[in-house]
Amino acid sequence: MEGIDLNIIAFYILAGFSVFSALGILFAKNVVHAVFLLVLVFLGIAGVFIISNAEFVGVTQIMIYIGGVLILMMFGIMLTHRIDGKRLESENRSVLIATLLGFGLLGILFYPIKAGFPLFDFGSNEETGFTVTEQIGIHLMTTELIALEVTAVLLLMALVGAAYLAGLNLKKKGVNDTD
Amino acid sequence: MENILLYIILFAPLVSAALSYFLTKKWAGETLVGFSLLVLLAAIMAWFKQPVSSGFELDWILAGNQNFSIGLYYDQLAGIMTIVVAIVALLVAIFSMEYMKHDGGQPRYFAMLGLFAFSMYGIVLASNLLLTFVFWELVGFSSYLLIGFWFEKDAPPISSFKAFLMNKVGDIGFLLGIFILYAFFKTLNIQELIGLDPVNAAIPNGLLIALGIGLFLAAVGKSAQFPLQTWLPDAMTGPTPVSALIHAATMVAAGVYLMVRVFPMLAPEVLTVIGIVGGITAFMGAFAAFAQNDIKKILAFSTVSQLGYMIMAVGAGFPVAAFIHLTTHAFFKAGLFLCSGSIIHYYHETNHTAGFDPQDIRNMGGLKKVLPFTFMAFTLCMLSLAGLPLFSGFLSKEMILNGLVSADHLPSFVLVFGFASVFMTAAYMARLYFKVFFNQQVAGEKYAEAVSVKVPLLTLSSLSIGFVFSMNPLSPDDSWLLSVLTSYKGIGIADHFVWVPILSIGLALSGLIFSYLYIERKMLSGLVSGVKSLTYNLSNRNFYLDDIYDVAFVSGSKTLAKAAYWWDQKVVDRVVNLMGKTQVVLAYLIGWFDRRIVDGGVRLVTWLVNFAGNRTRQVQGGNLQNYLAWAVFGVLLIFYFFELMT
Amino acid sequence: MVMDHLLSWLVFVPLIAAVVMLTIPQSQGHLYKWVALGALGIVTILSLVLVFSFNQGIAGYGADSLQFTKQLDWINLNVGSFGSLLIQYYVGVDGLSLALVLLSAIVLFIGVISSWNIKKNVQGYFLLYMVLSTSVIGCFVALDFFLFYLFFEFMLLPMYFLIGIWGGKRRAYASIKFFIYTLIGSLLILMVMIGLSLSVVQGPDSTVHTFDIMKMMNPENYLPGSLLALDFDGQLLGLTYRAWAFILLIVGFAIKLPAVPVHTWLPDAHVEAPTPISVVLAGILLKIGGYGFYRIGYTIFPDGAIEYGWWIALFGVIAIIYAAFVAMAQADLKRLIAYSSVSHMGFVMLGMASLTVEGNAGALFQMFSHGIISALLFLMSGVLYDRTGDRMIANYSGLAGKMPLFCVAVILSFFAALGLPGFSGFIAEFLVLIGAFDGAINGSVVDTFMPVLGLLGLVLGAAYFLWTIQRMFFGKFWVREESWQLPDLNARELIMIIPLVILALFFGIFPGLLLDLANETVMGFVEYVNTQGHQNLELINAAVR
Amino acid sequence: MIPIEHYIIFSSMLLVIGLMIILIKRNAIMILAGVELILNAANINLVAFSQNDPSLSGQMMTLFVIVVAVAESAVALAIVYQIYRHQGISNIDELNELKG
Amino acid sequence: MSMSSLNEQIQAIIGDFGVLLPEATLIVGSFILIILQLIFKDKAGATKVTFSLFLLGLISLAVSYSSVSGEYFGGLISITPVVGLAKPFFIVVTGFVLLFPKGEDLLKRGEYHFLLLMILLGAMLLIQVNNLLLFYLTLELISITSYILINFNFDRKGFEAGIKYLLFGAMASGLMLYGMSLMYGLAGSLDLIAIGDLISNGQSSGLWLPLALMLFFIGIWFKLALAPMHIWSPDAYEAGPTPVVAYISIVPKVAVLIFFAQFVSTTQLNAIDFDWKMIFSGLAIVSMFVGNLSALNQSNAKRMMAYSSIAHSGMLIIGLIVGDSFGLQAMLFYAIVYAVMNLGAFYLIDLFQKAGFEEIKDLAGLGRKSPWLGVFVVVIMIALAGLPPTGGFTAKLLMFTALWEYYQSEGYQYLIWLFGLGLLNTAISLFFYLKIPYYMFVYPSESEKNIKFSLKDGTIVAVVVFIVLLSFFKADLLLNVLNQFNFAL
Repeated sequence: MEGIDLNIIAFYILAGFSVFSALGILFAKNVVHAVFLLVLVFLGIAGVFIISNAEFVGVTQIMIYIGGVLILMMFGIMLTHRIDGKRLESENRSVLIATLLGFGLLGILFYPIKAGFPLFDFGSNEETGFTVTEQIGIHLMTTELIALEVTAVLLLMALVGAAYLAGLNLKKKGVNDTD
Repeated sequence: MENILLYIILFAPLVSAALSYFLTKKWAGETLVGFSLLVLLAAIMAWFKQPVSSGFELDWILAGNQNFSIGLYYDQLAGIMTIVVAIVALLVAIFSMEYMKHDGGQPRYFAMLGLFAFSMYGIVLASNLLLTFVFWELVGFSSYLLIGFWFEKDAPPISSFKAFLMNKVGDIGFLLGIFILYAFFKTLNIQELIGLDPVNAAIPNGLLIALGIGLFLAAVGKSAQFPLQTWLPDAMTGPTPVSALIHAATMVAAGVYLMVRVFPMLAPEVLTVIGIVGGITAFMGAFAAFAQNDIKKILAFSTVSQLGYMIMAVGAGFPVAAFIHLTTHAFFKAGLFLCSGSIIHYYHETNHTAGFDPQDIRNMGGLKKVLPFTFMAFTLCMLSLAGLPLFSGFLSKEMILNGLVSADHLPSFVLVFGFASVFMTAAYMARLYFKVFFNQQVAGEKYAEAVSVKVPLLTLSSLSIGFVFSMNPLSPDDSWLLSVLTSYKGIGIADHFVWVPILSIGLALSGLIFSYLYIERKMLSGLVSGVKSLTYNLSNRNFYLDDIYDVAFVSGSKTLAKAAYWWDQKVVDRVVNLMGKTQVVLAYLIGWFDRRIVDGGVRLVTWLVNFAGNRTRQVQGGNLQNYLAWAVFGVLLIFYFFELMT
Repeated sequence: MVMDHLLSWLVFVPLIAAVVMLTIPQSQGHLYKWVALGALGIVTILSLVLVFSFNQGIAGYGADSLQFTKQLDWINLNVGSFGSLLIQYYVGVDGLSLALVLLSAIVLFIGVISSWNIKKNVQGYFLLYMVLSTSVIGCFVALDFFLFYLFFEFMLLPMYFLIGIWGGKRRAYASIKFFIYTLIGSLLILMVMIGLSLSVVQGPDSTVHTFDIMKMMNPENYLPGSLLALDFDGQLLGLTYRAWAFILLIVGFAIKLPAVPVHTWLPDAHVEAPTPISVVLAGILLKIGGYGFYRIGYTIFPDGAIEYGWWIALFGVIAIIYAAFVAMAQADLKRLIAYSSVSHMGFVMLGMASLTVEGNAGALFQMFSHGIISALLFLMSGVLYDRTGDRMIANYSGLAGKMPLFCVAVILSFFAALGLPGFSGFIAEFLVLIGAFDGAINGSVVDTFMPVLGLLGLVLGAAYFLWTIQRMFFGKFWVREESWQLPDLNARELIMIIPLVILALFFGIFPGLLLDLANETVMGFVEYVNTQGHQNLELINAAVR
Repeated sequence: MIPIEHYIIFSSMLLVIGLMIILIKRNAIMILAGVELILNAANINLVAFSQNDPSLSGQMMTLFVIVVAVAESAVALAIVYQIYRHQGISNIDELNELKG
Repeated sequence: MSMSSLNEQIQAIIGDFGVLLPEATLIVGSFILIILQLIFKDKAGATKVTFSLFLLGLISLAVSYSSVSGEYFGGLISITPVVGLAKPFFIVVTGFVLLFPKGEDLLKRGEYHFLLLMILLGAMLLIQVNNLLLFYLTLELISITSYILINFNFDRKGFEAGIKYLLFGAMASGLMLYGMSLMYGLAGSLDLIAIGDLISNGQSSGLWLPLALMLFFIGIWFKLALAPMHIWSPDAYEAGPTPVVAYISIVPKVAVLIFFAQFVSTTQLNAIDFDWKMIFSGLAIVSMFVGNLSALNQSNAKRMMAYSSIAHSGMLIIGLIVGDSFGLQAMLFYAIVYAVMNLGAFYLIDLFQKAGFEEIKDLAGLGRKSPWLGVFVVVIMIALAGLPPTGGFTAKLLMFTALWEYYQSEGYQYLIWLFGLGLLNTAISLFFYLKIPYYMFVYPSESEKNIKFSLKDGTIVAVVVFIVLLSFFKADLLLNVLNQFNFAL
């Protein structure tokens, strides 16, 4: 099956691409560069999603992450940094400790991974007659209905809260400390 | 009310004490005299009316089924002792009225005397060791108060402190003895205990000896035996009548009395120890008396020495002899003390020079003329003390010496000490006698002793005459005391050794002459120079004698006396003081330990807790990423711990 | 009605007084002390009624020998499958506690008189004092472990504030130290209490877990296989759980007692506490430690009493000697007295550990007697402190001339404290030592050297007390500040001191009046501890092997 | 088929890198980026495991996680914005008024 | 998956919505609050409070109608008896928080009400979810709301605390999510029952399951503020508005505890061959030490209370470690008593702050000026320390009793350490709990400032104190209430 092979090759390429981009964030000096690298990571991950039988998620990833989160972040950066060069630099701190801790975590994962992951046996993937996207839709309205509701509330809450926090300067009262 | 007399004897002094302290303050002395007279009458009546071996027991402490009862017991021993105490107490009370007439603290003084008398009668009459111990401590307490009577001076408080503490050391032994007896016999009644015959009962030998040593230790403390004897000379800082009553006649004799009482409980090994200690004490006391210049201290050391005799007698196995010596000693020594009191009082009344020490014999002399009555009484008592025939001291001393000779369980040096002390006793008393009464240096006007001084002196000096105790003043065996004490179990009459009285009289006489020559030497040498031409030989010999005397005896014995005194003051007292000081130093060390180590440990823990608290807070440095690092680190720690576990 | 609930009235009258005080406005400030005095007067009278209506003849030790009992269910914690925890209001007295109840009433009453001149925040002071009174008396009559623990803990806070607010310069340090020490002790006790309540049920087949101390005496009431049951075979660090529990209890109460080396809170607390609080602390609170040994430690774990009695006696002896030495080194009169308390409480441990009737009677008597005498001693130091604000021994000399009455009082109380016959202290120490010696000779758990060393403690006691008298009262009059006014004792002080002296004398001369009250109980107690203890030990040893 | 372990390796690498970004970068937004990486690592796992899952729970969860991440970022950025406005600080380690 | 089964499913879901009536009421009500806010802007605080309280009343009514035990939504939601207890409890706490003295300024803001209600919603849902996804969502609902609320002092410190709290929480939830993803891979489902099956099947999954669980626990530890995930809480507590702090120190914690108890029973976690209880015991000990030790030298009362709450979390999870019905009962008892006394403590702190007392030492001499206030403070502080005669003691007693009993039946050595060190910590904690009354009574006053102690304040604090005392003297009342619920989870 050539398609699968292609998928496999694509996986490694995308995965490698993502990891390298992520490493790029780690080493990037400029905040804006870092955010662009993050875009690349997300793109790579979206690609992985797509080849992993999760097209809808992949698209969502691209749309929400790249379209939402990253734009938010860019806004954030622009709002919180004067675009005069120096302040855009993202400084590093205590690299050694972080590296040690990072490798520590990796060390934890090393042995289990070496031993192999006993993935749950889902049995044969029987055809339901729905595409993945359709199935997602059905699930959203049935099994995950409550989750959907909760998420809706959560989003509303976050909206209200974030808007309230961000827009506080509109109210003179309340900001006790403006220095 | 068959025991009413005993109650009167015991409680009358207490009542008088309470009255004189709280109610009849103005007539405190009269109150005490009155009550003392009552006690004396009661004691004499008891001698005739109170059946022997009578008494009563009352429940006191009931612990479980064990009853610690208290009670009184009357026998000849107690009878004689009560009479002796009552006589001396009465006379001292009378004497005190004159002696203390200018002192503001009279109510306190007479109350304490009453308290003392109460406690003393308690010791005498107590039927069991617990009650004896109770009164034993109480006499110590009243003695403490009386020694420290003049608390505003520097010396009395220290002496009283020392006296009480040393007695307390002895009391530990007493308690130990009581514990051992109780642990084995479950009773503390003396008669019952004697009936159970502890010496032959099934007690481990070590404990039996401990028992004896313990009880003896009590006597060591109270009767000022080696090595605890130093408190007694110090106790002379109290009023002189007190010294006469407590530190000569009665309380210090209580140790001997106890030994006599518990004699059947003493193991043979213990008797040896007692004999040795008594011998050493007698010898040391006598020697130390030589080097004293304080009239009361001389008498105090003499008391120590005589108590040593009594203890020796007990050790030799002749408690009756000890008891009889106790009796005779009580009178003549009280007499001597009251004489000294009379002298001191005289100086107090007449010489008001600042810095004048009315007790220093170097300031005295020629008092024969000034205080003739005192002189007479002193002479009688002194001769009795010296152990010359016809005097009471001779009788008792002979009994003791005979006993010592016949006791073969004692090392021979005890006997040597005994005889040596006879000589020295006579010598130091003569030294005192001649210095005070004959030396012409300081003579004053004739001074009329008050009646309240004369009566006690007269009584006591007449009681020092041998006829009072024995129709045949040359043989102690005929003493009526012996005959009434026959029922006493510890009786034992030593074999007679003809040489003993001869030797002892000889020693005593030579001692007297020795001192006479020494003290009166200057007078003698003047006389000698006057008749030099006539009797060159005599003079020569006299000179020769003087020489020998000076070189061989006087300076020799003086050195020895000094050495003994030095030993007593510098070594024994120092050791005791050192022990006291060590204790204080130890106390400070332990106090330091308590503050720095025990409490310091606690504070260290507190500090550590605080320190740890500040460290755990330091994690909270304010930097979020440090927080995160810490958190991740902690989590990783747990992970790794867990992974290592599995 | 009063007779029916005599003990409850005893306990709660002070609390009622506290409530009454709350209703009195601050402007009527002088009323507080009268209310307090009245309440404790009632308590004293009630305790006398209790003593006189107490039947001394009831033999034995245990639930049957208790008198004036009241037993009501209070909290029933029903925890499902496990069963339920029953907490009872269970009070009663027997010979062990009766004298201590009387003592508490007397000392608390004296304490109010001694507080007469408190100026600072009078309402708060007397409120706390009343609460303290309730919890103290409660401790002595409680027979339910939980109830006991409640009262035990509840003493801490009033005490903390009484020292912390009305205390001296370093009161902050002293109060927190007192609090922490005692709290750690009570936590140890709490641990054991939890364990016991889980192991003990109302009866052999019951699932109702109980805190009833009397039930805890009977091995049959222990759930088979529970940690503290006799047949439990597990061990922790080489000791059985029962042994651990006993040790924890003893350590807990030893802190309160206090025993060396956990005594250092006491001198600090005493030095900083105001006089009346020192009086109460030394007079009663320390006794609760000793009483806890009896009522909780020995009663519930007679096996521990036998196995570890030697150690308890040893620590008792160490306390006697060690604290006496430390006392000798003190420069502060109150500290000296505080250490003398430690030394005296060592006798309690020694006497109790001897497991003889004499020793135990002596230990009980010592608690009573020391209660009276230490109250007296602290009043003495208070007299001086009131006049000059200084307690350094070295700052005084020759006081006897200036204050003769005071000097007499001091001499009497010091001699009472050093165990002069005629005072109650002598009886106590004598009984303790003779009991310990008897026990040592006749095969109890103690050794001969202990009472002998205890005797040494007597000499040391005499030494430091007499030394103090000599330094402070005799010699030429001299004080550090010439401005110090030193009037002799006033009427109020005499009112406090004279009854206490008389009591110390009275019980020294007629010890039977007190000992007879406890005699049957003590006999029963000793018998119980000895027989039950050995039985238990056999069972335990059989199970562990 | 790609071995599931490879997915996990991929995700764990992102996880570690995310963690390190969080610890290293001083900029608040970069830290947020690190958090997003961690969330994405989890998402990769979820997607990978749900490849054969008929109920698609993993994928569903991924969707929700993405949404939550957005909400979280929004709030975070609002706060960061306020901090910047009031204090001119965008580096997180300069915020250390609260400590101890 | 056929259309018909889909239909049935939808029907069933619609039918099941009845059990979520309280939550639905809450959501609707909170929308109305937003609308009110839009109408009134930052005014009419009283109206908003009234409405909120009314809403809470409605919700409790709804709770009393809908709390039927059982499983709903195909096992996603399971209502256990505890839920019937916990929901009213949360509602009461919410109501109490609305009464805080200094909250008046906050209460004018509709958003504040709304956000508080969101936490309540999250907590109410959290205790009944039976599914990792829902758990994640509800937890995030609570968390994000908390992040926002912590900022509500609108000052530098507030924002600083907010971002710290948020980033810390984000990382924790990220790690937790990673763990959850692994669990999903192992169990094949996000339902807790599936994990239970996985564990009970007993087939070895190597290190993976423990690893996943541990990552998952990180989120739990974070919410409970257990060491080492406790570091956020002092900063957040210090800077956050007092009512909010009081709220998030109780409601989310209790909710997570209850969820975790259900998690343990549903997933049969006790059967796993991995000694998670030891880890929790260790964490409990470390938390108690860290909390109590760090609190010793705090000068800020709220920060001190933060550390105290870390220590109390350590105590609370003892109930989880014990895990049987007795343990859970003890834990709930503890939680309720802790809630009461904690609310009381924060109420007093709020009162102090309102009067301008920021640091503990500012309180010097206050106890003499207002003795009643002083007495209340003393009672609440000794309750927090766990001394009789307060409910704090009974709670500790029950907790330790349960622990002892568990030790007796299981015999793990670490439990006895937990027992002993736990008690030791009580002693340490006294140092700082007594600090406040100590300053109030022992130290002389330096300022003229006094506390205005209104009737409302007096009543509220008195009620709290009364409950604290009652829960000692009649502890069986509360326990009998707890007994009406079946704890066999």
